[in-house]
Amino acid sequence: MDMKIKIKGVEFRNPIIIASGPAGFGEEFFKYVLPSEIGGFTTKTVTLSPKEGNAPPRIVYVKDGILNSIGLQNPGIEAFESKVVPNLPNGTTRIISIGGDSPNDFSELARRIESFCDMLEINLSCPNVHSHDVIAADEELSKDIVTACRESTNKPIIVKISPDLDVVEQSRVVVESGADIVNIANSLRGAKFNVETGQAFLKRISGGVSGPAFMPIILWKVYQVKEAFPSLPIIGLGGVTCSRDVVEYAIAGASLVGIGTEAMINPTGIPKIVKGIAEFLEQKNVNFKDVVGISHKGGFK
Amino acid sequence: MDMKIKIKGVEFRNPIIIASGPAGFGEEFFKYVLPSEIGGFTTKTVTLSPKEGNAPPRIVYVKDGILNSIGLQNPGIEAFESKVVPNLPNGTTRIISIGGDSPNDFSELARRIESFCDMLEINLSCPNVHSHDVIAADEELSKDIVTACRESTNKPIIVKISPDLDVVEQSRVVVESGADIVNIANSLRGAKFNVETGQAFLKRISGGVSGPAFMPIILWKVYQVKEAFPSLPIIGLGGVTCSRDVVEYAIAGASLVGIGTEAMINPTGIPKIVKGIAEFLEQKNVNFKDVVGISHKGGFK
Amino acid sequence: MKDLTYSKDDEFLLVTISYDGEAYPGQFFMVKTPVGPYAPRPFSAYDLKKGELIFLIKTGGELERFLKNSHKVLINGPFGNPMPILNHPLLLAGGAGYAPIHFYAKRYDFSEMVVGARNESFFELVDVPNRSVITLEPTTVLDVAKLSPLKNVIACGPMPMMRKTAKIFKDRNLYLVMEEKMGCGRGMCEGCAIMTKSGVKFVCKDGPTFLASEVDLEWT
Amino acid sequence: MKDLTYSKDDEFLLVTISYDGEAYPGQFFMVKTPVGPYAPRPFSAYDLKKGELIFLIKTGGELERFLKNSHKVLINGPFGNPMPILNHPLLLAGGAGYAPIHFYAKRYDFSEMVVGARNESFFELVDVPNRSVITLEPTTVLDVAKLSPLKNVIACGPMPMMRKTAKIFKDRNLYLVMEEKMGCGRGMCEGCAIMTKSGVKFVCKDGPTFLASEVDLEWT
Ligand SMILES: Cc1cc2nc3c(=O)[nH]c(=O)nc-3n(C[C@H](O)[C@H](O)[C@H](O)COP(=O)(O)OP(=O)(O)OC[C@H]3O[C@@H](n4cnc5c(N)ncnc54)[C@H](O)[C@@H]3O)c2cc1C
Ligand SMILES: Cc1cc2nc3c(=O)[nH]c(=O)nc-3n(C[C@H](O)[C@H](O)[C@H](O)COP(=O)(O)OP(=O)(O)OC[C@H]3O[C@@H](n4cnc5c(N)ncnc54)[C@H](O)[C@@H]3O)c2cc1C
Ligand SMILES: Cc1cc2nc3c(=O)[nH]c(=O)nc-3n(C[C@H](O)[C@H](O)[C@H](O)COP(=O)(O)O)c2cc1C
Ligand SMILES: Cc1cc2nc3c(=O)[nH]c(=O)nc-3n(C[C@H](O)[C@H](O)[C@H](O)COP(=O)(O)O)c2cc1C
Ligand code: FES
Ligand code: FES
Repeated sequence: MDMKIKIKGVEFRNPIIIASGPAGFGEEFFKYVLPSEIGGFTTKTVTLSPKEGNAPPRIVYVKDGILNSIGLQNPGIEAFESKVVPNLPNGTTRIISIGGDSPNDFSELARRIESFCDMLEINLSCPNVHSHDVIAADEELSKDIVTACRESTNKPIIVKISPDLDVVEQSRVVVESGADIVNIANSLRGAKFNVETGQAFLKRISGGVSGPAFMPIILWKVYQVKEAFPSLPIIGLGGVTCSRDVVEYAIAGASLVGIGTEAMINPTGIPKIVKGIAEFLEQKNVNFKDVVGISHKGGFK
Repeated sequence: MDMKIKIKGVEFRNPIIIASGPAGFGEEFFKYVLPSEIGGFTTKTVTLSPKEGNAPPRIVYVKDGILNSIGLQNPGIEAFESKVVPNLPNGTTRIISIGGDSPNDFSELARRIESFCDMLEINLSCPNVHSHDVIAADEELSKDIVTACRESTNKPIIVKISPDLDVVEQSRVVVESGADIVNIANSLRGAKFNVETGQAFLKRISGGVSGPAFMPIILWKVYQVKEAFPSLPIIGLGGVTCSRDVVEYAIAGASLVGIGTEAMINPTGIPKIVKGIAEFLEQKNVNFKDVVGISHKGGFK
Repeated sequence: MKDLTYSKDDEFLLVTISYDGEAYPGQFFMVKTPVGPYAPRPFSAYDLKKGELIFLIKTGGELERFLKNSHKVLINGPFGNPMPILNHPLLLAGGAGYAPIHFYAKRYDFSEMVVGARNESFFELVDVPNRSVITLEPTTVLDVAKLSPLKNVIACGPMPMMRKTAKIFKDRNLYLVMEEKMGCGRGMCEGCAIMTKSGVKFVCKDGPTFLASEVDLEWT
Repeated sequence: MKDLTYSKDDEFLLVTISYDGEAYPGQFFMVKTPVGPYAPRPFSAYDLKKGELIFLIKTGGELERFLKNSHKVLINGPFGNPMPILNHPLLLAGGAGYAPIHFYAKRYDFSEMVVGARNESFFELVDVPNRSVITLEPTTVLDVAKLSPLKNVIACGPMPMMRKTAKIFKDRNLYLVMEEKMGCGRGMCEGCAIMTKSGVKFVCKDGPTFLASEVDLEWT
């Protein structure tokens, strides 16, 4: 059976997308996995100026997941162009994730990365950078950012939204502004407190929680968005650790499925996940694209 | 040291409140735990008319938690008065949880339970009953319900809000309408899909997820509400399994701490949790009430 | 844990643990290990003898992963009501549904028993008493059982088998050992609902054994 | 897993596992078990000999609960850079920070070593080579170490001890074995950041051993 997925003219060999962040810019990750084994790779979010990231601790362990406060540390677009781009993977769909504060930040980044990427991902939902809420909480700003990017690139645009806000509303806003795909979702906001000190473990109090614990929450959000926008391609992202999880996301409505924390913890396990999807499709005698959103049509025949 | 907490004239022996639902009306639960061992007991939500609840399955297992779709099954207020009330626990704070659709439903329930309860809890956030969203998503309706209850009872009012919506906004609305305490929160919405059938496990697709996996998310919500309303008493509820979890909630801002799923799975463990809190307070040489919200004041000295 | 034995095809396993208490056929225990899963899972007693309690478990679930790796098993119970003791009963079991039926057959008299499974490795794992018929796919338990004239029947197996049994034996004194996912196992949480003629009942508190004529097998 | 040995006061344990590979002092492994925790935890090699790898672990964490109950341990590594091999070094260790220091002392020459712990049961668990001083609270490692004239120093211990060491030995050739919570352990996730004179570095990729004069111990 067939695992291929074609979206806006871009063909993905299989539905597995490595999510932005946990696998960095790929240099280390691709020592464990071949680009030809995955559907796509998303770079760590890059911003115009270099970013130092947050003060440690940046990782806190929680049940069946982690709480992170990285803070988008990255070398900025200039160093990205000169040092990262030459090492980007060949042979898989390249998605470059961009971050910033204003529509100008984003549209300039969109222009500058256009020639290096197959798709770009607008990160409106990092829980670890702004002093108040994520960009996605500001509907006008979100619109302006997506519109500005739409005007400055012809590459397909993914918008990564927040799981802490209404996902249907966010999807509507970004699709109306020109997004081709929504990525559901960034890490959820969470916190953990140190009972010895009486303080939060993280200096910014909250961070983003990710990992298998949170998958049921994101699955429901994917289902809702697919229900509201049946033809919108969705990346389901959150908590995937095995091929069954990938299939669950497809059933709920995801055309592509992201893997973040698991790719970081166990990169060598990724090819096994892909193999498991293939086996499942054989057993069910169905192509992957026909599994996408099948729960909305009553399930398998 | 001292574990007592006094709120609106009601004294709680300790901060542990058994949450509404997982322990039913208490008949079975109090075979394992003495009323005098806990701070308070919240009944399963009762409605005006009897409710049959949802078709099975009502429980789905998820990582470090469960997904439930009970649907507020209950015998209705009349049978509640005649059969449940005589067996309600004595010697602990009695909280009666009420549910319904309209301000009238709630205010009538508030009147009828007034004499049996020490506090009442308005459930605006059950994910398993209405066809669209929870009541808390409707600001006007929420206001009207809390206002109507405020007019029909003198007992302290707890309002249980939804973790899927802005908790600060919900708290503002219910406090302005007369709530004395907010309970943060009901179970989060989640879903799980059956890869064999291609359908959701639950007939209503989504249900409520609860258990230890979700505690970091709720902790952050408690922190935010305490930050916005420093003098508002908060019940922190979600994922508690041990005394350290209780202390974390207090540090984040909760005056009382609810236990749901864990009370259902392991009722005999509850007294151990209380004992653990006492030991912690001794070790730190601090009263429980002084731990409440201590992270907002910079932590322990 | 004393022992963990797999069937040759790895589809079932027997878990033997030390246990001092009592338990009657039809009763179940909530099972987990110190390392997980968080929510314990209900399993019928398959056998209880000389301080040993045995469960018959279908593999592939989360619990199995923990059982395989953990030194200890934690059980809570027994919960639920014992099966009724019937005169000259016909016992019917499919797959893991054999657990309570096996225990019944060990403790009490019965006249006939039919046990079905996918293949022989099931019967190399479990013991089947005399006076029993075993069936292998594509033959079903009911292909054989429908020929029996016995009036008292107890069945436990997958839902499609239960529905068919209820249809074929609708005029007999048929009991079904029901399953439903459980939260508390002790009648508090309203998780294990089934529909009956007298409204919603709970498998853990009111069952797990119900008169077939009482339950609505379509609500599930 | 081959062995799990606790100190008398249960504050520390040694975990011995079979391991065929290599590892150098200062390197660490990501450790978990098949049943959890989900995120592996970094632990320095305490010793490696005859196919046995040993970790020295402070108790009370989530990993310990799984180690106690699981048959197997899963390790990934070695990660990180070996410690530099110094001439006539003074080795300083506090508590679990003794792990890499112990391994160094087993493999390479050193001149003096001071190891501190809360009480004697630590020293009944670990082995301490000759030419070492042990200190028990309230005496600290630094109370003794400050008297040493040695120029080359390597220290590993709790952050307050590291800060103090950096202050007292600011004019020596001091190396610190740093710890920071880790995600990937291999330089991808930017989780284990520390601040240095040349910007943010990562404990897993650039360390764990750093020149004290390079790191900003206040950023943490
Ligand atoms: C009173 C009572 C007695 C019982 N007695 C027995 C008994 O004696 N023996 C027995 O074997 N069972 C028995 N059961 C059933 C048993 O409790 C359940 O099957 C239990 O949930 C198994 O737990 P688990 O952790 O093994 O499996 P789970 O992890 O809960 O999985 C259960 C099954 O679902 C599959 N699954 C998991 N996720 C998905 C997904 N996303 N899509 C599709 N499939 C999925 C798994 O592969 C597995 O086959 C009993 C139930 C009750 C109520
Ligand atoms: C390179 C490197 C090498 C290391 N080598 C070693 C080593 O050799 N030996 C060693 O022991 N450690 C070592 N560490 C540290 C070790 O990785 C961490 O301590 C690790 O997180 C422990 O994991 P755990 O699952 O045991 O504990 P966790 O469950 O992560 O808990 C860690 C500690 O925090 C406490 N805790 C948990 N929750 C709370 C709360 N809410 N409030 C207050 N306290 C809480 C626990 O009681 C415990 O003491 C090393 C770290 C690094 C980076
Ligand atoms: C260490 C870490 C770093 C991350 N950095 C980014 C980032 O730079 N940009 C981004 O859009 N998301 C980032 N994320 C979020 C992930 O891409 C993903 O949305 C989230 O972790 C949920 O998926 P998972 O459960 O598979 O990890 C990061 C997550 C982690 C754990
Ligand atoms: C089986 C079950 C039934 C529940 N029933 C109710 C209910 O009737 N009313 C209510 O307000 N909350 C109900 N809840 C939600 C709990 O009170 C609680 O908010 C939630 O489970 C989170 O807490 P926990 O993680 O400690 O379980 C129910 C939860 C479960 C698991
Ligand atoms: S499992 Fe809770 S009522 Fe049956
Ligand atoms: S742990 Fe991921 S970069 Fe160091």
